[in-house]
Amino acid sequence: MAEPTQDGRKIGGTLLEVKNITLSFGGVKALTDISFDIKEGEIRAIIGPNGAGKSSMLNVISGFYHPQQGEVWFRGQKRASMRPYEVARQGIARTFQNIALFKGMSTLDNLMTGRITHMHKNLFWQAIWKGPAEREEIAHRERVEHIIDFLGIQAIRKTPVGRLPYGLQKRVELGRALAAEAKLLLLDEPMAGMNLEEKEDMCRFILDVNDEFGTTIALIEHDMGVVMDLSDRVVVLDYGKKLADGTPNEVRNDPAVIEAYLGVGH
Amino acid sequence: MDHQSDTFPKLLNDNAQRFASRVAMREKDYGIWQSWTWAQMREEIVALANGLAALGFQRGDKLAIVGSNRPRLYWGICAAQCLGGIPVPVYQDSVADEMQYVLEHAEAKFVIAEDQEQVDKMLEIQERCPNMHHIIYDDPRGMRSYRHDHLHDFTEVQALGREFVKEHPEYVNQEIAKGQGSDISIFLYTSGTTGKPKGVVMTYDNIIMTARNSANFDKLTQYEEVLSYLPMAWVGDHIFSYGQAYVAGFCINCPESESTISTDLREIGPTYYFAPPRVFENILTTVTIRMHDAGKLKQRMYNYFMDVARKTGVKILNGESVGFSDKLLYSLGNVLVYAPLKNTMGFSRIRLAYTAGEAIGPEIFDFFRSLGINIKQLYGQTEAAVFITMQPDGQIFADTVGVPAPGVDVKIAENGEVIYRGPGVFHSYYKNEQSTRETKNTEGWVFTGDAGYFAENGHLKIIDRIKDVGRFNDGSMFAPKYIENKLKFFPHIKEAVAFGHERDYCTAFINIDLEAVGNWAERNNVPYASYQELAGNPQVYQMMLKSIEEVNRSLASDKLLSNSQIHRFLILHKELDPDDGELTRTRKVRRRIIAEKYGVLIDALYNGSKQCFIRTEVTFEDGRKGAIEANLHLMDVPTFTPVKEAA
Amino acid sequence: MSPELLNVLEVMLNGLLAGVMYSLVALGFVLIYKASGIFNYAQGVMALFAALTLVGFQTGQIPFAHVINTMFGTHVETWGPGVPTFLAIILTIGVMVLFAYLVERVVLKHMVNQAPIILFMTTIGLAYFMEGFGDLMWGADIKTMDVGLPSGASTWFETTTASWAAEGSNYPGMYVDMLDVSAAGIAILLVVVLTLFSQYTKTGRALRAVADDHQAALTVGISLRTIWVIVWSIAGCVALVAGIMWGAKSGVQFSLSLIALKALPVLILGGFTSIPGAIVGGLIIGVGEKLFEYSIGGMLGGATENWFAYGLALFFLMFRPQGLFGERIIERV
Amino acid sequence: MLYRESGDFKTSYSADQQTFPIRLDRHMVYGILAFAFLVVPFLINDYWEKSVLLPFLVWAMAALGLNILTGFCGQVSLGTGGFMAVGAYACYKLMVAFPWLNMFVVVILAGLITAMVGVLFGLPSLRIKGFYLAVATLASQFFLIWLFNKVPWFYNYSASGMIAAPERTLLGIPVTGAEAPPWMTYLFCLTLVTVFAFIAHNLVRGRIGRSWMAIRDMDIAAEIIGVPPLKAKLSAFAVSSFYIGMSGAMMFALYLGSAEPSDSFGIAKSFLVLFMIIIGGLGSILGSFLGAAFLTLLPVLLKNIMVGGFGWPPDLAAHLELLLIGALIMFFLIVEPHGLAQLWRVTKERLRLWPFPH
Repeated sequence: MAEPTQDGRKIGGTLLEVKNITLSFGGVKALTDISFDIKEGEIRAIIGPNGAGKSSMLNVISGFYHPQQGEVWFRGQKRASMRPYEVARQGIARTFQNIALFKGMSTLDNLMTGRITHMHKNLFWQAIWKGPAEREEIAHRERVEHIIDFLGIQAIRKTPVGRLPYGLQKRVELGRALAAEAKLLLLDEPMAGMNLEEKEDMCRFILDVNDEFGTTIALIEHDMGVVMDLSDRVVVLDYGKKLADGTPNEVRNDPAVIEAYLGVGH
Repeated sequence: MDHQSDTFPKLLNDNAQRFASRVAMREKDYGIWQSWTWAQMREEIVALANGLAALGFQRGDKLAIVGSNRPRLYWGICAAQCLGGIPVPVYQDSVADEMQYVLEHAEAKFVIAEDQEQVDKMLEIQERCPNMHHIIYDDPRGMRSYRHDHLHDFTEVQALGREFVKEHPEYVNQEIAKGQGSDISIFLYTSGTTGKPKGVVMTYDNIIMTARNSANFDKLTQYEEVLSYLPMAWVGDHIFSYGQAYVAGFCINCPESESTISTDLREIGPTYYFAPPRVFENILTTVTIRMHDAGKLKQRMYNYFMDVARKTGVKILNGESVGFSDKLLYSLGNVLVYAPLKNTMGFSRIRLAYTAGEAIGPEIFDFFRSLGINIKQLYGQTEAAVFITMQPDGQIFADTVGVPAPGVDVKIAENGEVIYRGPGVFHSYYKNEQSTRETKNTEGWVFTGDAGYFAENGHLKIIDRIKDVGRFNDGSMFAPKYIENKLKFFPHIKEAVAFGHERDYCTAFINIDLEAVGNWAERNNVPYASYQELAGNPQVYQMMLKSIEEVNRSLASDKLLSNSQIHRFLILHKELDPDDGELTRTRKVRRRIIAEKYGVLIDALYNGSKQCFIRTEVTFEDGRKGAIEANLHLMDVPTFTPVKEAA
Repeated sequence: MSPELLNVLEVMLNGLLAGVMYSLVALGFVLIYKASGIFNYAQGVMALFAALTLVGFQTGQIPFAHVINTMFGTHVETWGPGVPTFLAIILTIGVMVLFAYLVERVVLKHMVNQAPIILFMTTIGLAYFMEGFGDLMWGADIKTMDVGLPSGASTWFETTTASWAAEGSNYPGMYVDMLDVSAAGIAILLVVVLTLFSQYTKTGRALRAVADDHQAALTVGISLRTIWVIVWSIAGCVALVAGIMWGAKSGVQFSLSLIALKALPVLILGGFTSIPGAIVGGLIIGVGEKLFEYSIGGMLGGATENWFAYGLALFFLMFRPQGLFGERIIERV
Repeated sequence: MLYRESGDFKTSYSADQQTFPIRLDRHMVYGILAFAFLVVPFLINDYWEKSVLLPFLVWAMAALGLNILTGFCGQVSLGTGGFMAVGAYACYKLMVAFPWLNMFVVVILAGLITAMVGVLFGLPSLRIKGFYLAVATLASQFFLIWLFNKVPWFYNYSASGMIAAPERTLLGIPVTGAEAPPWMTYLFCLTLVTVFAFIAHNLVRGRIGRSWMAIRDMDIAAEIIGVPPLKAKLSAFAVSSFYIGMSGAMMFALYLGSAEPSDSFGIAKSFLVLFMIIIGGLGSILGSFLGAAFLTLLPVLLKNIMVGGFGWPPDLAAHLELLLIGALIMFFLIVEPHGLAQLWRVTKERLRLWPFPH
């Protein structure tokens, strides 16, 4: 029952739903009773001022924080208490607010690490290398090369990520998340600290990913222009509570949002 | 060989037999070099040909090729030729309007475009090209939501072809059999210094016979490796990466993208290399700049061994006998400097390198030859399918362009113009009988439009374009190109324009080379914020003055052009740019446009004024128009009394 | 009270006194770790070196005698009767401050902001260096340490505890060595002085600032280098006191440098960054070791002391990874 | 300067990912291996075998093992000596219990047993990190040494508490015990080290190696993108202990011939191996070999110079040696904290860029 949007993208049923999530760190309430859903194939934005609980919500979705109350439903099943890597295996990949790349490895290795959930050859085969292990490695290397081609980072394929400039590191991290070929992609402020040109590139990448790979995207972002253009639906958080939820236009004209977040007389 | 194949599709069939498993083409993609053998390439081309036939491609139809060097675009050329059609490659970085003129003039019915950027240009000019029916694209990225009925993906067309061949198994083979040497094989549009580009019509004989003669002349084999990075619309690329490749059967390597050409050159290590002089010049400039930043010890070693190379390197390469100690010193230099230098440039495996299109500076030419790189000059033009004169091994000189190519006769007309005749002479200019008659007379002699003369050793020496060769007021010959080339041989001068026709003395505009001069400025901590500011810097003027004096000294000793020494010069405040129409696509000076645009400056040079204000219109990278103003200094240059002939 | 209870008490008392010795060494580690983030493995060897130097001064030994003899074939041994104990201590402290200055000048200056593992390895290198240097300087034979501390069984303890025993049980009274008691006294004194110093004096606060973040401290104008010299000097003095105590107990010999390994579990228990943690940790380990040996050790073949401390520390770590008093490590993504 | 890379292009991913992609490196390594396997066995004598080659090979194997754990997976361990002891005693018990067993199988089985012990002592690594883990591994070190001292079953109730390697033959030639010819023991160890070095390289460059390095660089991010920390850390402990166990077995059976827990496998050995991988280069297979070579050949060199050259009494030489090693370690950690491997990487980079500046 996917109704196509105007530019031909199919938005499906609910992929992920959080119900009455409450999260506190020793008395400090980060999130109070928040519920919203993310539909298959859409670009869902989560906005709010600093400290509104955006990143905490992302950490709850990616299984890093376990909420005191509330449930997380993923693809129709209630999520049991899981370790973060099990959540990743279910098909959720993410990028981090301040880049969490593996400094000791090259760009290519970082991207290949993104494919860990898909590689299974055991220790014995890896030791021999020639044969099944190498075949698996090459198959995954080809998929990663397509992502490298897609992001246009061929030239830095073999440079250690520690040496890359900020903009490129952000792109490599997006590449690592794409390599996981996840159902749901969580982007934590992908455009923070970028200049105009880099922002335009990143927007095009996000749109292409959603369009060509059909990946559902949950996007945390401050730049209102970007959010309004990119996202199909927006949820607004403020001081750990849900302020508004709807299409960009509905949210922009919602008085509560205007008063709390966009400043009066927007 | 018995009756030799006289068209490229026939050559393709031969090669698919004799070199079936040898690699014919490679392309750096997804991190490694994807490769196709001659047999695989033939299968891909035949599938495309069938696809084109399925889309209604008739004999005689034109297929335009728009994009950088991609295997699929080279296959497009051969597929069109299989069906008796005519491929029309176009410069990929020309703007939409320039492409519109060429496509409409050639009545191109089909277009193979590389990627979204080129397809967008095609869609933009579609209404003004009624003949254009089908556009086929190679890289589908970004075009998923394009909804146009006559837009096809390359692989879809091939799939269509593989269906088509089921009903008409022999169709393509029959079409290939119909083809013969005299048929038209390709249209090559010249960049044309003045007016609209002209479509040079070349037959199979033109290209194949010239390719065969030149391949035998240089003993090319199927083991050559060539990197194809020059525009496909340029006759040089067509001969080296297509003509000679099909004749000799060697392998063509397409780089990953324009930005990775130097790393791909180093990875492939070609054995047969072609480049215009400006590419060699850039390499030399980067080498000298990087060596300036090296440690003292390394610099001293580098300079010492480069002197050794300058003394003996060229002789060793030419095979002349050199003292034992020199040979020993040179081999030590080879281990320490020359071989590693060639390795970083990607020239370690080069057996033969050609340069043409403009004169190359003597020290640039000798620099590469002293390293043991067999670089040779040739003189040619599109109308001659490239080869007019070539330098045979053993007779290589910096300032001449060699002896007439095999099968080509070269004469000097009474007005000093070089004329030639041979198998490579073009069929005609497409839909332009009048220029064809002007360029090619009834006995088949072609007028090159260049002035030149045969030196004592029988090698041709080119002076300048015949129509640019002017006369000073005192009647002596004024050859602007010859003077400009001498100026451009200095690394810090990028472009120069000389004036003197119907004047008392010679003057010149100078364009500094931002990279070389910028590097000099950094090392001597000379601050500059923009190109314009650096160009106006007095120290830079002194540097230019010193170089022009050197040119004057060498002109003084030249028997024909001794009194065209430069008396006054100025440094332009902006770089001459093809986008402003001041240069052609291959960076040749457009004198008429420059004369109109900078008239006020030229007059200032001749009325002795020290300063001159100028306001020029400029197009920025993204096509916006703007204007920049500047106050330029003009400076006098000491000249030398001509050296009288001793004998 | 029954003799068994008394025996247990005796074992615990000795355990406590041994614990004090462990915490004394652990203190040196904590000081340097707090101020420079360096886990100084060389603390043990510094104690050995300090003890050797002290004995050297007391007996008037000529440093590098062995080297001079082999080089020039001479047979020189001592330069005179030696120096009274009190002066010898002052001189040794001087040597240790010089040593601290040299370590900072030659080694630590280059090591700002290096990874902790690299710093740890440097101190092991330093330990090897000091060991070789100490042997060359003062010779490798075992020396007796005598600084006039009361030693031998304490009669007072013996009589009072004997009276606790129930009538008719011929319980001989606890054997407690006066040396341990005096060592405990000095240790407690030292701890009080140090805690006061680090909590309330200006340099003490600077010391704690440097411990948190080298660069931050630099930005507020604390001269990292002087702080490090001060800290290493204090650690040197603590090492001297530990050297004296351990030396008096079991002689000045190589095994003394192994007490560093004894201090590690103490640090685990008490946490690397807290002085009270080091003291309490030391006591727990001391008592625990002796009790375990006394009760179960025998059945397992004895000599369980050398691994029991680690077992206990490991057990503790599983529940509180940052030790008793260390701050809770919160990881952010 | 020596590198000629133009023309050396890759047409397949397996070629691109091979062990030595650059032609010159390939030739150098195969040359060295050919020299080691074909030439050295004929030149070897007892002195070279016992004091230079065998120790280097044994310590190289141990360094390989510890580098996998500390260099690639970031888990610092001070229990190397203890695990080597487990390898040695396992080898001894296997040799005594199954005299007919081929020596290669014995050493590998000893490695496997040590791997299991390693996993056991690796469990704490799930909750604790950094120094605390290092000290926790110290617990295993002291406990194991105490175990081998106190429980007579391990040394077959022999009076002295020492274990001695009985003679075993391989293809008819004695390989352990006194009569084993030097070239035989050398070749035996060399084969083991070469084969397992390549295996280590294969592990490190594949999926498992990447998950180790992910845990080392940022373990929280690694877990969130799908690396199971339990499997990664324990596999690192297992593989590392397997290598260290084998090196212990080789040291006991082939190098020393007999062993006594506290002095041959004491805490000093743990520090020695940790020095090797730090000076050699954390996280590099080549680094393990360079570190092992440095710390086995250096003392031999010093001894020869001081005792042989200057004729100093051995005890003075021993002290000076200790002092010099300590000084050298500090010097190295200041000049190149990333070790000899990094020094070699920088020199190689300079040679590839020659004559241009690095």
